[in-house]
Amino acid sequence: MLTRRDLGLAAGAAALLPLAKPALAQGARGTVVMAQQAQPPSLDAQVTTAQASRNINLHVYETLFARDEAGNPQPDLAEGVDVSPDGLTYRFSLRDARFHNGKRMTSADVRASLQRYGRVGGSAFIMQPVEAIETPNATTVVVRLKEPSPGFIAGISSPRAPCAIIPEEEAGKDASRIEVIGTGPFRFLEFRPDSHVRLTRFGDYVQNTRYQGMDGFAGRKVANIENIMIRFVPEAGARTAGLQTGEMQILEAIAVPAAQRLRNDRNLVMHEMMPWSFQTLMLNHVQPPMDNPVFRRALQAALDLEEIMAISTDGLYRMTHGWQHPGTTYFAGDVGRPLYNINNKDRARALLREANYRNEEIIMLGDSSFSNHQATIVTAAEQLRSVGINVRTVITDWPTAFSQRTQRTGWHMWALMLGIEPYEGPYGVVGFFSGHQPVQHARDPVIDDCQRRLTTSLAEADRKRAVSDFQARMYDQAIAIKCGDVGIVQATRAQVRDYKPYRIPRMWGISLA
Amino acid sequence: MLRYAAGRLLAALPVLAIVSLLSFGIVWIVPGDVAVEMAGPTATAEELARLRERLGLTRPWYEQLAGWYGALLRGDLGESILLRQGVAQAIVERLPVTLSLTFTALAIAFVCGTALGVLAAVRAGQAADRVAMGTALVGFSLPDFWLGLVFVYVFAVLLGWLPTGGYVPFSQDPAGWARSMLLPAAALALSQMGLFARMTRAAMLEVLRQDYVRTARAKGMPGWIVIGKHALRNALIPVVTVAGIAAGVLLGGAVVIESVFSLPGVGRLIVGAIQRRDYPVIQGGLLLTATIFVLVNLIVDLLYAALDPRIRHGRR
Amino acid sequence: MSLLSVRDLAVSFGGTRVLEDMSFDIAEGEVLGVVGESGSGKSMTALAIMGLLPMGGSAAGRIRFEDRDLLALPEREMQRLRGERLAMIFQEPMASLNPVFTVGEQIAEVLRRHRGMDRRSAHREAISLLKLVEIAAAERRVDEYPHQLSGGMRQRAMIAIALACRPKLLIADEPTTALDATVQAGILDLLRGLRRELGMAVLLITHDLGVVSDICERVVVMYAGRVAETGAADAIFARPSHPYTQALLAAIPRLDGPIGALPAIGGVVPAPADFPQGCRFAPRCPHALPACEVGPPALRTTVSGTDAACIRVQEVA
Amino acid sequence: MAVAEAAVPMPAKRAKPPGAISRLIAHPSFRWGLLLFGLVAVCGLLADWLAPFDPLRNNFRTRFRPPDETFWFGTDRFGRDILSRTLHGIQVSLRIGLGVALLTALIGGLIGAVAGFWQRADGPLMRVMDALMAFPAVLLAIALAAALGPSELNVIVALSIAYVPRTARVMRAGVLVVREFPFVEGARAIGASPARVLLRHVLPNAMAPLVVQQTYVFALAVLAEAVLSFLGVGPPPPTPTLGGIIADGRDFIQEAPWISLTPGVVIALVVLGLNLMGDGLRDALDPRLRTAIR
Repeated sequence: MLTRRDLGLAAGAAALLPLAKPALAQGARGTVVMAQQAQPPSLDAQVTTAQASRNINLHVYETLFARDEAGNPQPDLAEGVDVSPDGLTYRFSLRDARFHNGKRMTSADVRASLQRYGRVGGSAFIMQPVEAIETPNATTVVVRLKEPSPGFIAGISSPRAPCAIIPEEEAGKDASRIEVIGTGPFRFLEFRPDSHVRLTRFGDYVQNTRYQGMDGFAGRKVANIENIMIRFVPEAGARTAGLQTGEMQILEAIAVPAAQRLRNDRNLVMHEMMPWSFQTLMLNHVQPPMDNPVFRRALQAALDLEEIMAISTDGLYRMTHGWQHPGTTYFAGDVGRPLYNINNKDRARALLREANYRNEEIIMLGDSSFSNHQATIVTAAEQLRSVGINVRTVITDWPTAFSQRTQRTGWHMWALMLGIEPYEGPYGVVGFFSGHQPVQHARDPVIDDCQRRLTTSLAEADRKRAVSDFQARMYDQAIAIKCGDVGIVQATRAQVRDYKPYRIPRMWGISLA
Repeated sequence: MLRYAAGRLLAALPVLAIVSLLSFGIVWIVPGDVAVEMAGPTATAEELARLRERLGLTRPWYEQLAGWYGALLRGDLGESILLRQGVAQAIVERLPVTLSLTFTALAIAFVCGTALGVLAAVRAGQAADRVAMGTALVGFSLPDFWLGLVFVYVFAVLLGWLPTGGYVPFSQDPAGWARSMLLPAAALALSQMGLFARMTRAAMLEVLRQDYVRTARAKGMPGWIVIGKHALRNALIPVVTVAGIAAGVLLGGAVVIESVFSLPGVGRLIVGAIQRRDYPVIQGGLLLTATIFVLVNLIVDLLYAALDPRIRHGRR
Repeated sequence: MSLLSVRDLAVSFGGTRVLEDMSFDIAEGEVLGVVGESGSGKSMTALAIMGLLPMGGSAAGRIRFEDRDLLALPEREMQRLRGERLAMIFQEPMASLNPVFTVGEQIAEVLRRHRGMDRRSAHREAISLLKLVEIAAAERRVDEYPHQLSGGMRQRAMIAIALACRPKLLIADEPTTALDATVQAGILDLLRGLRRELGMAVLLITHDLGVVSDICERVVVMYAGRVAETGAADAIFARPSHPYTQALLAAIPRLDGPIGALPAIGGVVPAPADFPQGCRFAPRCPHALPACEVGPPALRTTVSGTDAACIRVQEVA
Repeated sequence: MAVAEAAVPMPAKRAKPPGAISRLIAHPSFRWGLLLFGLVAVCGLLADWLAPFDPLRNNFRTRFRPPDETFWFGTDRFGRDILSRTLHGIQVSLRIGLGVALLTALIGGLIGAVAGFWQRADGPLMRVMDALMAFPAVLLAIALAAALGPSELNVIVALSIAYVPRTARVMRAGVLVVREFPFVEGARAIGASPARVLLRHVLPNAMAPLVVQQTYVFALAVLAEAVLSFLGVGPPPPTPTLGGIIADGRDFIQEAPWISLTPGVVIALVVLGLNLMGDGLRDALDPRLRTAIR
């Protein structure tokens, strides 16, 4: 009888042949240079939710489960998981993997990593329901929960702040204090702040033989590139120029106008990603007159969301009302749609009168660090002004804006792009508006209830209903405003072969011509 | 000479003490902290609070001030959590970039500026004078970062002659280093070139009237030696004093230019640190930049003394 | 055959003539004194010979030096002559020495330029030149800067520079005016000695009649850009013919004092723009006639053997 | 007291000697500078009338329009008219430049005067100024602007702090010269209080170099405002500022170079004009001072 592992090997070997042909013929070679705008705030994958870190960390670290191309969790460092019928016990069997320091990964490393995630993790709430983590043997990890948590696998497989598996001896260290050691197909070489990060192919990488090819962040990761250089180039124009001159081969994102201009350049390939994220306007419910739902509905009615989207995305957008992406499990259909993009100034003025609006100053908070945020605020402010709302825009740098928005005063509306959360599924999105410190600063009992049902219901149908109810409430009470879906364009030189756009530019599977 | 240098150094100490206090103080009025940056843009308030505690950002300011000065006196500038390295190391790593940029720009500005100034002075009142001074004044008035953008567009994108940005260490590839420095240094240099040209012209006009210039000609010295040796050596004395101030201005200008040309220099480090609230780096970076400025001016003072024997011998 | 022969020299700035009808000769080894108040054009004469007129100035006429017409000579040729066969020292020794170079460097530079000497031998020669001009501790002084030297020493250093190539003609423009009386005497002694030793001709410009009587063989007296009187020093001092020369001599009680105000005659030297049509001294001249204002008087030989530019020279003398 | 004081011979109270104005007007640099600066300034001041469009009005149908007959200088990513934004941006830049020039003149002038007049205050005050000067002005302004938060007033304050040392130094030098003048000695001798001597006698006569210096500070502030806006710490969007418009265009420098081009040229014109005026002022006001000093 064939074990699962043997089967995987056989299948993998068969699949490898056509795919890995160039790799086998030439060996891993070449250096690929990718440019991104920001530099990583941390190379401790567990800690940060920043895209700049994710681009690097997901080449270095791996997780027990990872999201596939469609965003669904698949085993990565785990061979699989057995979940007890009561949903309280998760038994993970581990596959063969090696850390970059040469050590073989064992259940002790996994346990230490999960425990650390509960302390420092960017989405540490995932570990909240965990009661105990046991290691019956070197390749088995058993996680026992206090209460059912149907989102557990979704959580530990999310790339948001990945629940990376690191060596046990590193797991004792504090946030951002660890050595960069993972199990991924590339290992960390150097970090030159304000300049670049260099990664190199991990020679002893153990490929996941369960798969034939790459699949999202899971799948078989074949490194055909010897070296990766990830450069931090703050100027968009410089990144584009660098791509054109061949100094860089891959851009994490290229400005949309540039992408349009270069669409027909035979040396370049533009890869459109739609949807990439949500553009939202968060509302502060504790600052009068925002505590009045009627006033919030006036805002909802006044905005021309299409203009906001067209300007803030430079034309790459989709008008979608859902707080989940269409086509995903938790997409709630037409719920709330009539209240999306109303763009009716008369109705807005009527609602303002009904809300007894007395020309109170509305502070619209944006930041100059993310151009989408700034453009959204600037455009929306102009629209609200035109229906007679006394608007003041405050655009600061990111930390100031963020610190401000965590305060209960000093702001009314705040622009935020949510990328990874809707991709993750409903948990992060609903989580934003529920719990002790919801972004709108006033807890909403209905949303809190949706959150409870979502995180504890064992039946998927119940969870779907919770998300649907959440979406209905979001629109009905104008809790926050979803503007639309944002797309991005990743760009490569034509010499980069087999590139498939995804949430990060993936360097495994590709090769250089 | 040595005593002169020591005296100047001693006089700089109180200035540096005030500089350190200002460096620390600025950070304390900046809202927000490093946890915001580290947590990432979509972190929730709860996630943030937890991270803040883990990073020790909740300690009272006087504790942090005492800690910072304590470490500073031991020569330790602290550590950046975001950069995964000590502040001193972070700065030392970028110093070559900023110094390359600043001093290449200073060299370009000085050489071109004095050349323009000499030309204008020798041809005073003629068309060449007006053209040279016009150039200087226009250079003086152009925003350097804007010029950088234009340079990138013209020389890197349209013509493809030079890279759009990035830094190549001199030790790795001198030609590459020169190529990487040319555009940013030129953009940075232009304004100070104008300053040098104006200073040089004024000083040269003054010097050319002097009797010793006539003496040099009476000795049968050819024109270029009279101008380039006898007159210029004297005219440079006031010009060199400006070099100290110019170095400071360039150091400031480097901040934006480094960003335009994606150069990993100290300026971008500090601006990045300000934007990301990396307190130890802001403090250390400001302190160090100011110290460099003080040192450069010290060097200029010494250079001044070297150029003018009258100062060297303490007669002034 | 004279070493230097100046004929009808005129210098003008723009439209203004500051010097005209200047003619004189210097024989080899001869000392010629040029005397006059400031503004009389004596310095311009010197600078015109050197080809060093200030910016905007131009010279006309003929200056023959060793069979070459200096005014027609290209600048490059002039540069070769200056400091080599033709040298000049100036009035203000502090300002005339470059403050940022050592004295030695400033001497050696000439030797390297004209004699093609290397650095080391030029430096050695500079020391011996400093010894020649009687500077004590020349080996030390050679590496000092001008500001470290006294006024007299600076002028000696200037002389050393001028003499570096043993020129045929030395033009000394008020070499002692800025110095103390005792130092002056030393410098004059030095000049006298060196002239004899080196056998060079000297064109000595001064307003100090004492200096002239002391060392000059012949004298040119200038007034307002023209020659007033010229002749052998003995003759001029013994029996001045031109009213201006007479006034000059009368103004000083003894021959070793400088020219003070001219108590005998009122007024000052007019500015070049205000030069009168006729005899330029006429407005201040006690003997002036209407005829004096008609045109500039030509030089005529006097009884004492000098030449004077005065139509009444026979009567006045 | 007043009688006694009147007995002391006193120079003209006015900082500018008679004839300074006419000398200024006759100065070619000043004339050209005034013309350039005046032209741009008038355009800025009349922006409300001259601007063909609302500088804040978004229109996603007119985004990234190259210059044409409707939009003479093109439009930006918001579909806003670059010409209208630039005209209003001039206003903001001039307000900031003038604000900084006045504020530094006030603070720097005071510090410099006190330091120059009272020797005891000189050391400490000038050490603090030296320390401030040791920070590159732009860097200091960035830090301060980030600390104070983005607003026009805060930009003025930040730049003023950064540029105060220069003004203070110039003022101090002027006061040091003037305090040795005989009429100041005279005023002291008859027992005028130090504050009175400083305010009535010293300051008015030490003003000329300050006026020249502040013209240059004005120019520097216009440039610095552009840098701050470019780095995102200037007056907050959507306020049209010259540096801000350049920043708006920098991501599209290849696709829409006109966005960054126009405001850059305008900044250069303003600064050029101010510098020319400064040169003229210096030549017209300084001779008197120079003869006084040397």
